[in-house]
Amino acid sequence: MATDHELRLRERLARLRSVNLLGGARLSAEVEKLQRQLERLAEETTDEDIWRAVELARHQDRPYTLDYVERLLDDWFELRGDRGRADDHAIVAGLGRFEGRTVALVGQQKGRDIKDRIDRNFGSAHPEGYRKAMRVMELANRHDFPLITLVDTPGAYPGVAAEQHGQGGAIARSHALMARLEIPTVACIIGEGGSGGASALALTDRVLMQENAIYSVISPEGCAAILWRDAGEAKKAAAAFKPDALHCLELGVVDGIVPEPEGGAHTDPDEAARLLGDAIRESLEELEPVPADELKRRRRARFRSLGVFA
Amino acid sequence: MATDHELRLRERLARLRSVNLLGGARLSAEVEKLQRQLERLAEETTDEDIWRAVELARHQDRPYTLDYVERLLDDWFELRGDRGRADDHAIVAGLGRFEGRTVALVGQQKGRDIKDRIDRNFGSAHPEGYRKAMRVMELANRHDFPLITLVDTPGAYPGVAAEQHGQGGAIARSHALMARLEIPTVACIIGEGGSGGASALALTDRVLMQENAIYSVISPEGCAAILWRDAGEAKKAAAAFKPDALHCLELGVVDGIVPEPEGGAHTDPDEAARLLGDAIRESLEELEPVPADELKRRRRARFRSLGVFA
Amino acid sequence: MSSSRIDVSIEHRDAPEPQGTKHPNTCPQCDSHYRDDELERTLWVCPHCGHHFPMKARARIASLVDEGSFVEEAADLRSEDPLGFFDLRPYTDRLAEAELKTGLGEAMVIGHATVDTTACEVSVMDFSFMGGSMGSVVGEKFSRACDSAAERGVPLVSVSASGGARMQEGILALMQLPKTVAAVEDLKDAGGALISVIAHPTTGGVLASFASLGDVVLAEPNALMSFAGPRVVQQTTREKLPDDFGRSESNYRFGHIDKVVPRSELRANVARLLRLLSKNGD
Amino acid sequence: MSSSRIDVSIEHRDAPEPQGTKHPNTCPQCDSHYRDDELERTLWVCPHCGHHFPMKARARIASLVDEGSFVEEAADLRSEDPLGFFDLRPYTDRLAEAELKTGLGEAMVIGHATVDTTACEVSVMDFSFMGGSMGSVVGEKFSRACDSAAERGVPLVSVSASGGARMQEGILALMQLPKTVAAVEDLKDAGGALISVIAHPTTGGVLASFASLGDVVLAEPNALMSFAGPRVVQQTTREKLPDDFGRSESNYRFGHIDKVVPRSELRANVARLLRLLSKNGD
Ligand SMILES: [Zn+2]
Ligand SMILES: [Zn+2]
Repeated sequence: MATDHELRLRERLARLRSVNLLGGARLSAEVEKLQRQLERLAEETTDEDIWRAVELARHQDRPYTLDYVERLLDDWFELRGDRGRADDHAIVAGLGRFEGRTVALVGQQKGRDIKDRIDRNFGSAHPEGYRKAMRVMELANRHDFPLITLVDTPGAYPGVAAEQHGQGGAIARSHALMARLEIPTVACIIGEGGSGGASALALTDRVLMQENAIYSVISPEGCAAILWRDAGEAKKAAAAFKPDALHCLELGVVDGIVPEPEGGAHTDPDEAARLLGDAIRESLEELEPVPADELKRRRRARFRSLGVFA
Repeated sequence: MATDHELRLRERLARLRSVNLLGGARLSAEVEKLQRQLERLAEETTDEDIWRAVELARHQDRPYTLDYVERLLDDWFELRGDRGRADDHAIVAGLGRFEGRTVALVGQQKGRDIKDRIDRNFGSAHPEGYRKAMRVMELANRHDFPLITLVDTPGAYPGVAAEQHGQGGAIARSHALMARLEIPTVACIIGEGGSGGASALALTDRVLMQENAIYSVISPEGCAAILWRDAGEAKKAAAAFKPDALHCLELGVVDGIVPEPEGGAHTDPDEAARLLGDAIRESLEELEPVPADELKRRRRARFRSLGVFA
Repeated sequence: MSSSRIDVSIEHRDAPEPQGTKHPNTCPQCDSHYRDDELERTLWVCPHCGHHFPMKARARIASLVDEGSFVEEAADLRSEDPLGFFDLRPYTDRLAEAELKTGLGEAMVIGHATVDTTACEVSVMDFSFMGGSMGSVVGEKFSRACDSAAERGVPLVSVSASGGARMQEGILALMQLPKTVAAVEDLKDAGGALISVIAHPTTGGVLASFASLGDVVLAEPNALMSFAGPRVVQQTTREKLPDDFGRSESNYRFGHIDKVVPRSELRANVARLLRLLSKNGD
Repeated sequence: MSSSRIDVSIEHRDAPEPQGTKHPNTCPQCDSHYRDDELERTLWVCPHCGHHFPMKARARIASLVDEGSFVEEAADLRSEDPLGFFDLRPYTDRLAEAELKTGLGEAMVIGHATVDTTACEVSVMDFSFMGGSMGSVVGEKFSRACDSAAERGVPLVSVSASGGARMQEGILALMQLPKTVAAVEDLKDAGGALISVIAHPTTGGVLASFASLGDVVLAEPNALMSFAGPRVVQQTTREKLPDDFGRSESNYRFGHIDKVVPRSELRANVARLLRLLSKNGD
């Protein structure tokens, strides 16, 4: 676990990076100084820290999307259905007021009890879920409502019907639509950010991540099963591919880490929501003055810069 | 049947009307003169004439969409599937070259033999067909390809799955997309233009109609069953609601009538295609110089002007 | 064609008297009998079983908007008879009869109003006027409602109840599909919003045009919402239809509507959506 | 991390010799055996049963474009090892081995060329390089191919064959999904076209990003095209999978691809599409 000092440091760094992204090089010296400190700290992230984040990100009492909706939005109105085939309960989407402004919010939703979990398919969406998400994003775009996405899924659902209805294409098109939106967009990984089913909702101007969330190309178990040929080696796999927030920040994949209450978001959902609300507000306030085409240009440039090669 | 003289008159009127629409009032005197002649002629359209058109529009040897594609387009490449659920064979869509330019073409397709008819569902599309059509229209829009639609359907399919998959919404959205396109668009009713399933492909800058095609709010049999409580009174119903090309022209619903070979399009498909190609070329040549937003504005204004009330 | 028009000043005189002393309304679901004034108090919902009776346009408006806020628009538009249509009776007779029976000039009433103090435009259909069928006047009124909403910068709340396009106007009735859709697109381009409320029944051309294009689509419980009616589907396919074929709840499950809203909650839901969809700062 | 790089000048020296005298290729469908040179003559399609063997990137390019027209771009890009990834062996070892085995620097080759004299950009994946997995270099190369196509005003022809994102690059591998999609959107905004050809297998992150975004999507016969592989689906759902689960023909039936094209006809189909999608007058 990061200490309070580290978190403040990272938060500050994240904020400076955002400003920097918007305002050019004016703060680069300070960013660099903080970056150096951060790198030192990051070295100290142990495999145990990473596994603890995996466990907290999946904690059965962790607040889910609708727990945040309830605490952060007024006048919430959930919108249902993909207008073609189904209403996928693994993704929720709707309109609400966030500190006075109408926003659209889209996120995966896990279930709390077993009945709810089955109804929500454990937060694993079918193509119909992504199509609902896209429909609501288009609605937001038409009305100039900012878009907030909350990402919390073990992955898009791997099923026969899901494939038949075009899971790959739906995920691809959700990414593509988000690259075209002309509104301010903010994503936060609030639990499990599992694979393409997660990034499909996170091609946004700002990508935030809660302190104990994870964001990864494959689940630790899936990775272990393939590379170690033993799903039991999940902890080893997680240590190798480093899905924790600090590493995601370091790699430039997320722009800021949203602190959680001591012990994890589930220990105090109200406080966790307050901290998340602060981060979203700051991001929106930075983004709202930027012209739409400029937002879109920078958003694409941000993602096009991701990767390490020689 | 209209005489050759009438047809020439109507053709000329249709062309003048188109020019008029584009060029202001400069030709209004001539249009009015022709209009008066036309009105006199229209009075002479008998119930027999109308029923003959119904029969010819449904003639089993009448050329269908792909018969025209084959004769009018080079390098035809059919595009398949709605990218969500199915490929509906009742609607064909694709790209081809029409006199040198790439165009997108979308149309209902009936089957020739019984197996083909079943495969094409007698030209009655499910929502998936309209979604395929929309996908190809969007492709055309992105690439500035003109869109040609050929309308030939007894109506959208009335089935349980069709309703479950959103037949009404799909038809509504196809209309809506056509109202947003920023490309030249030309429709021709080439056989049966049955109800919303037909108009869903015909919200275009120019709406043409073959001489013996019909365009109607309901099938003659359906109308008879409801109003006369006897589907056998179809001929009476057709005489009452007048789905023939001349009446559609008179009411401003179509902009021009495309002549057919003597005896109907099926007597000489090559000649029918040549005449159709001429009409499409003329329409496209009129539309291509018009700026995209102006096309869209005029297209909406055209449809918003339809209706008679006091 | 002026025979199809009824002078507005006499319409209420000729309209049927409120039948305050009889029980003319039988609930089709539970067979209870009610007087009009009893059902008016419950927004025309059966107090016994919850069945939603069809609601007249003016009662619907009264139930939705702030009292006294409604200002009707385009009230004097009347249908023509472009085809001289005659089935078992002339179209003009049917129009006159509908006007006498309903006290309305057409199957749609439009105007502006406020709902919980939020300004909006409303367009409300009335099934009792020729089955809520859409002809030139319905298309024109709806289009004008779109324009009025766009000009005022307020959302449009549409309540539909329609058997489809009006056959008696032939191809011009079909043209009301592209016409109303073009009007919705103009409204959307102007930044406007459309809230579509589906009342029983909404079928055919109305469902296949503006009623499906709401930014948000609500439906009343058990409302039939289908392009083709159940009888046509049955005759065409010879399939056994599901019990809830085409009903709101089925459409909700299949992803076509956002919420099934009992009539008693409709106003609150519309008010919330208006707050959300009104331009920020207005 | 320079250990992951192999000097281009030596790659062909260290690549395995063509095995002209053996019959190392067994058709999984009909069990026939073939030498490499035999299959080269048939575009790596089994002459007996029509099975499409996987095709190496350079052979694919040679089969598609006009002889001598291909000019490779970004050939010197090589993967880094941002996570110091080590499973049973270090990622850097796996990269070096892949380069030695395939003679390629990465799982994708890009460049510009002509097909039947029509100019285009091409990007071709090679499954034999670490299962065609997409890491930072594949993402970067594909993105540069989009830019090159946009700059030249020509369509991009993409041939994909990939097991998905490259786990060894962790979250950065996942970020190649939004990255390549953003590049496609930039290409489309510039008026460009993408022709996507799905070769066996195209799964996971590649299917869930650029490979699905073609203006036109073609697939080779019997190619696996699924987001999740059949084994994962089977293990997750315990369902019996359909025989053609995820195959081209199934995807065609379900509306996800425009045409299943045998390899012998691929070049002609691509040429036709290039003629249609090239900007008029160019
Ligand atoms: Zn009752
Ligand atoms: Zn074989």
